[in-house]
Amino acid sequence: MRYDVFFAGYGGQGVLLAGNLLSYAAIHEGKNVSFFPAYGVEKRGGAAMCTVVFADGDTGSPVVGNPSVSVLLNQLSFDKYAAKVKQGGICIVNSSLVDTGGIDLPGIDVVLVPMNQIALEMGDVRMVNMVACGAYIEKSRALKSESLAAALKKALPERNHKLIPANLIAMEAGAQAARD
Amino acid sequence: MRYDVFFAGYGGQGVLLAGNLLSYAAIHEGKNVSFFPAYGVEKRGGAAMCTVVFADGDTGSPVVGNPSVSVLLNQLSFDKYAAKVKQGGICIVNSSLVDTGGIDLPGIDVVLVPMNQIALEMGDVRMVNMVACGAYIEKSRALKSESLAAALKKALPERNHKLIPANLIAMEAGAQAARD
Amino acid sequence: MSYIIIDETRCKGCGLCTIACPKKLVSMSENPNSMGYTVAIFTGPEKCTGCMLCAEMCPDVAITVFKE
Amino acid sequence: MSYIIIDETRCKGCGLCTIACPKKLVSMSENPNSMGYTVAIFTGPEKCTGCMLCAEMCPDVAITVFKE
Amino acid sequence: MQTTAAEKIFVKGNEAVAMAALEAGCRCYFGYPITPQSDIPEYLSRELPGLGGEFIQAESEIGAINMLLGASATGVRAMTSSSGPGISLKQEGISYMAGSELPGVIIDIMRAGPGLGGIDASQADYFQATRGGGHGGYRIIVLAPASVQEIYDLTMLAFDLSDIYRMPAMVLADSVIGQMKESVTPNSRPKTVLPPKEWVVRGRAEGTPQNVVKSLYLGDGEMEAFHWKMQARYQELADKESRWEEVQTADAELIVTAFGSTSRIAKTAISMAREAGMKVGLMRPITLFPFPKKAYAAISERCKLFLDIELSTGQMIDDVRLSVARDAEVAFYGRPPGAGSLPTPEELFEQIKKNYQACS
Amino acid sequence: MQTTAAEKIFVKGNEAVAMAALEAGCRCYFGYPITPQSDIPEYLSRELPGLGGEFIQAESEIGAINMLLGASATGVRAMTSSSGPGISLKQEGISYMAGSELPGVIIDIMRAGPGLGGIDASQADYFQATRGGGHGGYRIIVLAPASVQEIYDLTMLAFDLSDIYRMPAMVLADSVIGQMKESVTPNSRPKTVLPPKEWVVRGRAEGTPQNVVKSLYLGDGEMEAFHWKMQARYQELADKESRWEEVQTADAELIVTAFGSTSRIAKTAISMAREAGMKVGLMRPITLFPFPKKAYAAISERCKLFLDIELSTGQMIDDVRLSVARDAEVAFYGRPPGAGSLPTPEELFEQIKKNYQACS
Amino acid sequence: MKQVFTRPESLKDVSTHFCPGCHHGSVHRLVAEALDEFGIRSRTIGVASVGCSVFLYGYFDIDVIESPHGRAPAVATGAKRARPDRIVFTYQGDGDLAAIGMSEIIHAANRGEDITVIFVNNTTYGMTGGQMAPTTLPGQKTSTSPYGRDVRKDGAPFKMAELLSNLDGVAFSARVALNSPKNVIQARKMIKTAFRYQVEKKGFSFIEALSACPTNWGMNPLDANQRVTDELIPYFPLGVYKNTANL
Amino acid sequence: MKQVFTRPESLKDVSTHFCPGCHHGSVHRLVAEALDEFGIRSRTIGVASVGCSVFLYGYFDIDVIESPHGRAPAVATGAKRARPDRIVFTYQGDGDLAAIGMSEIIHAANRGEDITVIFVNNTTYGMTGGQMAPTTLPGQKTSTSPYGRDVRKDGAPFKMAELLSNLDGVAFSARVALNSPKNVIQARKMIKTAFRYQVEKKGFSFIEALSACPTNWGMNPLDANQRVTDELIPYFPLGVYKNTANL
Ligand SMILES: Cc1ncc(C[n+]2csc(CCOP(=O)(O)OP(=O)(O)O)c2C)c(N)n1
Ligand SMILES: Cc1ncc(C[n+]2csc(CCOP(=O)(O)OP(=O)(O)O)c2C)c(N)n1
Ligand code: SF4
Ligand code: SF4
Ligand code: SF4
Ligand code: SF4
Ligand code: SF4
Ligand code: SF4
Ligand SMILES: [Mg+2]
Ligand SMILES: [Mg+2]
Repeated sequence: MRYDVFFAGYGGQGVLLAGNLLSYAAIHEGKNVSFFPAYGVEKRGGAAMCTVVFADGDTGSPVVGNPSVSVLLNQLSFDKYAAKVKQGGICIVNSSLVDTGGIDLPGIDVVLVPMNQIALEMGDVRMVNMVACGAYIEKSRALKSESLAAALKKALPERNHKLIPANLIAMEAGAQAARD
Repeated sequence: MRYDVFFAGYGGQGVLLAGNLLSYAAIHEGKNVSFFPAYGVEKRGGAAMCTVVFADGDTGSPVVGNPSVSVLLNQLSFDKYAAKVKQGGICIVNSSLVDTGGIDLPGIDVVLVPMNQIALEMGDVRMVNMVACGAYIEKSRALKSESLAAALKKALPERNHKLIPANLIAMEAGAQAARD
Repeated sequence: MSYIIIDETRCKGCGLCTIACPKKLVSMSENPNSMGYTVAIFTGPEKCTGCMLCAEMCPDVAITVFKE
Repeated sequence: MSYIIIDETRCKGCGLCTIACPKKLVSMSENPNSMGYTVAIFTGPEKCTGCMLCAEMCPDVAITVFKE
Repeated sequence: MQTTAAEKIFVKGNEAVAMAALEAGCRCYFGYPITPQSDIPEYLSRELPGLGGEFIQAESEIGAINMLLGASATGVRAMTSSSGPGISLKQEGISYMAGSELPGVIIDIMRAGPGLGGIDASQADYFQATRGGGHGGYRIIVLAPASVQEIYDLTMLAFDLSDIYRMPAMVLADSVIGQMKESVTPNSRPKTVLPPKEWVVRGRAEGTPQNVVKSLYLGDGEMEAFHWKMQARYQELADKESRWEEVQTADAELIVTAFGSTSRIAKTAISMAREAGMKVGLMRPITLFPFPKKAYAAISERCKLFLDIELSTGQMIDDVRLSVARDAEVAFYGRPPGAGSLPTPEELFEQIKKNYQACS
Repeated sequence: MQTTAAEKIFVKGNEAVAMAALEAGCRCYFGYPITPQSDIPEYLSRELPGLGGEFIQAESEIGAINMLLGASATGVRAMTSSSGPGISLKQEGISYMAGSELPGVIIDIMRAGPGLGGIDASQADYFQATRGGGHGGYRIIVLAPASVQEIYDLTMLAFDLSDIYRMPAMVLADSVIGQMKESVTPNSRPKTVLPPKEWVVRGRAEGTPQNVVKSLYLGDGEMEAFHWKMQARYQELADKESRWEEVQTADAELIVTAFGSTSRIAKTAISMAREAGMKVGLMRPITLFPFPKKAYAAISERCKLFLDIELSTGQMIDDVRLSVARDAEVAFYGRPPGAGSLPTPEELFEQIKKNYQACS
Repeated sequence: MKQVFTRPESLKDVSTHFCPGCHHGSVHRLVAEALDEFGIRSRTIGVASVGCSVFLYGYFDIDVIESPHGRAPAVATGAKRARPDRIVFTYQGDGDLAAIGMSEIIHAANRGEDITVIFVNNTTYGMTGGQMAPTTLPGQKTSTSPYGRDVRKDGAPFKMAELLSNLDGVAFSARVALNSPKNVIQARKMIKTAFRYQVEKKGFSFIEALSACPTNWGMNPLDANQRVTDELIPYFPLGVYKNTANL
Repeated sequence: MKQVFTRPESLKDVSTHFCPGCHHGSVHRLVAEALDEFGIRSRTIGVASVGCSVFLYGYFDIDVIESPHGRAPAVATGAKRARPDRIVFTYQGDGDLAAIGMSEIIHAANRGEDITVIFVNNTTYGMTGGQMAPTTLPGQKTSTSPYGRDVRKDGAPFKMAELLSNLDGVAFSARVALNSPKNVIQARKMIKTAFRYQVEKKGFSFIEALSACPTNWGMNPLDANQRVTDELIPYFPLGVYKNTANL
């Protein structure tokens, strides 16, 4: 199997960390992984995107035109990328910041998760990306949550390992929200 | 008709001025002219060469492999270029400085002119190039001596025009020597 | 009586104006603007002298000053 | 008694040695060497002090100095 | 660098370059920051000092290439890295290195140009790399990786080839490969037998001949002889070192050809085509100089239709056309570099379909 | 400059360049000395001040090309000149000018390379000139004169084409053409209608739009659009501005092809061949970019054998091969640059004979 | 009520891409004010360099030429010589001016080109992500000096305002900072003086502006601003280093 | 009889291509003497530049790297960093070092590279036929300053020995001349000091040697030598500009 997921948001929302995390999780499951980031020109507050492809065999293209799953964390990303999701794919949206405006995305499973709100409830808005990852594994079933737990150790710098339990809870909350 | 002549010597012998002079003379006769100089790396005392091609029509190649006439002013030039003269061509040699060493140049008319000696007799060793030009027109008959007289005005900077009569005498002496 | 207007859309929440005002009339809010920056707010027209130091300091030219 | 030897093949006839010698023992000849340069000549071993100033001055290291 | 159970490490292409250089014994790095390759100097500024090596952030790309020239002349393994504008500035230095028969590794992580351009992936510097952007008609070795593992391996190979053939070697990638993270097996340095460097400038000890590293040739015919010698060396390179990858070319009726990042995108597009029943293969040159001419010639004996894909308006296509059989057709699909212009597999699949239909 | 009765003047190629530039209205020159082109700055340092123009001996070739960029951006006609090493250093600046759609004339009097090389004639910088030695896949106009008259005329043309097509134009010659003296008719500036320069940076007066000269394109698809726009411009150039000279090609069984100085030598060799009864012609591209592809294609419909001659190991030959009919053969004779390596007419005649015999 | 402080006309009414607390914004404003003051906007050509200030054209309502990294002084030279009646200024970072562009700035200054150079010294390469600059302070950690700048290997930071003032061609050279209202006001005065020199055709004028780069210093804006006070100014003293009108 | 003056061992026993009266020959000899004196010939790497001194390898019996025009300090930096136990010196002309190579010399000096730079200032571009150099004197006519150097447009001549001594990385900087035996002897002393600094790993050392170029000055050797006395030395005063051992 070959999986792909696209994350987009603004700088500071932890998009790249989320991509890294999923990458390590996939590696943990013995997959080959390509993680491909992209940034806007601003140092702070600009756009940030990444694509993660993982597969048992060759990952092939690190670039994906129509992602099977997109996780869109702000309005700009939603407006630009929602319609690109593959037919039959999933579009996970941070409904705290995105007004889907009743836009119709036929053939795409649009999953609204109020990520900022959940993260704030967890005590730190910076955990938006963890909430997003939780929602992703819940909906895609592409990776096991144990793998993400293991991956956190790799993706986070040593000094942040104390935050792992909180992150796991945030993920679970994201998964929960996506399930509902 | 298409004429070509090759001059070589060391820097200071006035090789380039000689070439320029012949060029202006040919222009005076309404010819098309290509004058192609070449130098060694030294600023002073290095090698100097030039090729002059003139014709009623196209001058064609400014580079000549086997010149119809070569005028060789020092030993190095003689050793390097004498054998390149075209079959049936003329090789005018400054016998004051060149030891032709009894070298045989079959099919080539070797003309020995003691140019330094003649120039010194004229009162200035720097007139070697004029002597050489005189010898050249005498042997080649490619240009009229009036044309050279006219050309001197163009080839020499204004401040040296006073030397024209002396130069003409040197040329004539060169012609005379070549005739003998 | 003088006062300043802080352009919310321009303010990047750097806080430099807060250290510039000799009267401490500018402080940081908790409100994020559309860019996500928590913006500065003017807290007291009573004491404002219109000295413009806050505006001089603002790198984003977000402050306009009005003086009697 | 000291003296100098000027290497004819190296001398370029610049004349700098002639102004260097405090005793004026070097002068220019009329003889061209193989390169066409008229070379310097040593004119008087009697007065030479071996002070080496001529040699110091020669850009072409054409002078060797011998001293008692 | 975190390592996984399988000893693999998950790193950026740029970091893989730096790691491979260290493994290859590179102990001097000279460079100037430029996106998208600055991870390379950043990594090496951390690691080289501890290894007794030298890291210099040069005053400019010109400073850097000339420091490389100086270090290489003394026989050590040394490297520089840059991108478009910086590589342009290095052209004189590269020409001098080529003219002086000096080894040295140059990493070029291409970005969009001309001019300041942008930082997005590009393949529009193919001509500059393979034709010598500098003066004098020299060539350098050009290696084009398509994955993080390959950029690691080819960086090491670049050092070896550069030493063996005594010419600069370039690893030519783009910001996709440089910024992408993949798992890498950090292979150890291959045990290639390298020729001794007797030409090295390291002080003319008594009894040894004077060594001079220079590109000035003034004697009659000397410079020309140098050119013919180089020409023979290029031929030897072509014969011995041409590298390429073929995927499903045996039965192909259309061969997609692409290098580096585009070949990766093309691979997925080809899978899509195969799934749709089209016989499509991939020919990917790994060495851009020497260009694997013979391999193209051989393939084009059996398949007459090529589709060349580049992130440019078409540069490698000249080499493809000059290599394939006379009766082969080479179609082109280009996406010149810039923000938002990276083609997708879906898009390339459309191009494959179009050309495939045209042929059948 | 002395003038003859016929109003002709007998000058060096380099001087002809300088005179033509002045006639074309060039009033700013920025350059750095390098043999064999220093006559150009020397001439202009004498003449420009009197014309109210600016002559700057720049601190370097990089300084010079960037001064050219700045002056051209303000809409004046400006020029720089150099040779191999200096042209290499200008590559980044040329790329910026191309990326900024700036006109500007660059004279390249080629010398032997790579590296310091030597000062003898060379054609080994053909790739650098025509493929863009700089990054970003741009092209510039490249004109290749074969006589002093032609370097005069093409220098003037370079200014016009550069202004019309808004891209740098290069006159590519070598030390044979640059140092050679021939008679020149100092033609006056042609009355070409030039487009107005509304894009010029000269101060944003009220009511006029802001003008920006830049090569940075960050918006989605902007840089790509720029590339396609340029591509269309290159096509327009090819359609309208391709120039070449054909000599006795009508009945030719062998066509010699060469540019610049080599074409001159070849001409005499061809006369020798014609005298010997061989049907040989000459195809000389005058514009190297745009390369006169169609003309080659047309000729190769009637003559199937070409002999390409270059002062290099072969560069233009790629363009020839890519232009001629598929069934045409292109033989090659190269003399790479360097002292003592300029071929003679006699030598080229031998090559013609050899290839002619092979074909008949 | 009178509006006493407002955006200068030469500055477009848009948001910048600069990070919060970045002093580039302040310098932009002061330059714009100088253009307004002398009424020269319509005959000014700005020469942008490569660095965080590359979008000059987006913020100044003037004609702009964007130059290759480090070459702005050469580009400005070409523009000014071609159009001597225009006001030409460059705006350059420390990487741009003191590393890759050292030759161009020294030679333009030495020739005494009649241009104004605004030099923003933030002790790092802002745009490319915080590498060591020629002005990085001794011991300062950056992404390419992870163990701190080592003056024995990397050399001491360049003091450009001082260095250039040694050249005869330089008419005015001063160093300013933007870390306090007082310094901003002083900076405005200096920047105006620099442009006045050009307006009066007095020759080359140079302003070095010490600036904060919170992002690459890894600091919040207030701490970064404080670092200018605590570390930059002591090393790079403010003041006028050359003023030919005073000589 | 003792041979008291003879050719240094590090200098090959061959004629040079230099013109009669060219001081390059004198500087070559003094450098060779310094190599002999410290017995470092066998571990010295010479870095030649482009100019009349490009044939360094033909005259010095040492290993040589030929560098691109102006880049010798960068090439030397690479060589020295790669082989810190070698003695590395550059030999550069004024066009090479002060025009195209300004950035490289300033940065190498500022980094305090442990190399020795021999800078031959003959106020012109010798090799290319006498164009204006960055050190051409005010009013001096050259082939590209046919009306004389105009300091208002071309700038004043660079005083490199002084300029570099402003940089912390420079350990020793001096200017010498070859126009009289006394000055030659003084020059030898300075050149030896410069190499001694490197032998003792004391950092960057710099020698500026005022030199005659009779050919491009259009003078005979004696007049050219006199011009050094009359025009060059007054403008470029001889002496030691920096000597960290004295600091
Ligand atoms: C020739 C070249 N080399 C490198 C770069 C990459 N680059 C862009 S901006 C920059 C440095 C920016 O630093 P600085 O000049 O200090 O400006 P800041 O961003 O700090 O204001 C560099 C190295 C480039 N664009 N061109
Ligand atoms: C990049 C480059 N530009 C220009 C040249 C041409 N060039 C050769 S030597 C030289 C200047 C020589 O002058 P200088 O450095 O003063 O040395 P000198 O000959 O006077 O000793 C120049 C400009 C070159 N070789 N390379
Ligand atoms: S104008 Fe002065 S007093 Fe008023 S808020 Fe600003 S700084 Fe404070
Ligand atoms: S200084 Fe300006 S940008 Fe910063 S907080 Fe105050 S108003 Fe906002
Ligand atoms: S050694 Fe002294 S005295 Fe003797 S010739 Fe030389 S300079 Fe004169
Ligand atoms: S100084 Fe030397 S080269 Fe000059 S004349 Fe004297 S001996 Fe000859
Ligand atoms: S990176 Fe630094 S210099 Fe650049 S905009 Fe941000 S704070 Fe300013
Ligand atoms: S041209 Fe000048 S510098 Fe060069 S060798 Fe001759 S005198 Fe010396
Ligand atoms: Mg900076
Ligand atoms: Mg010089």
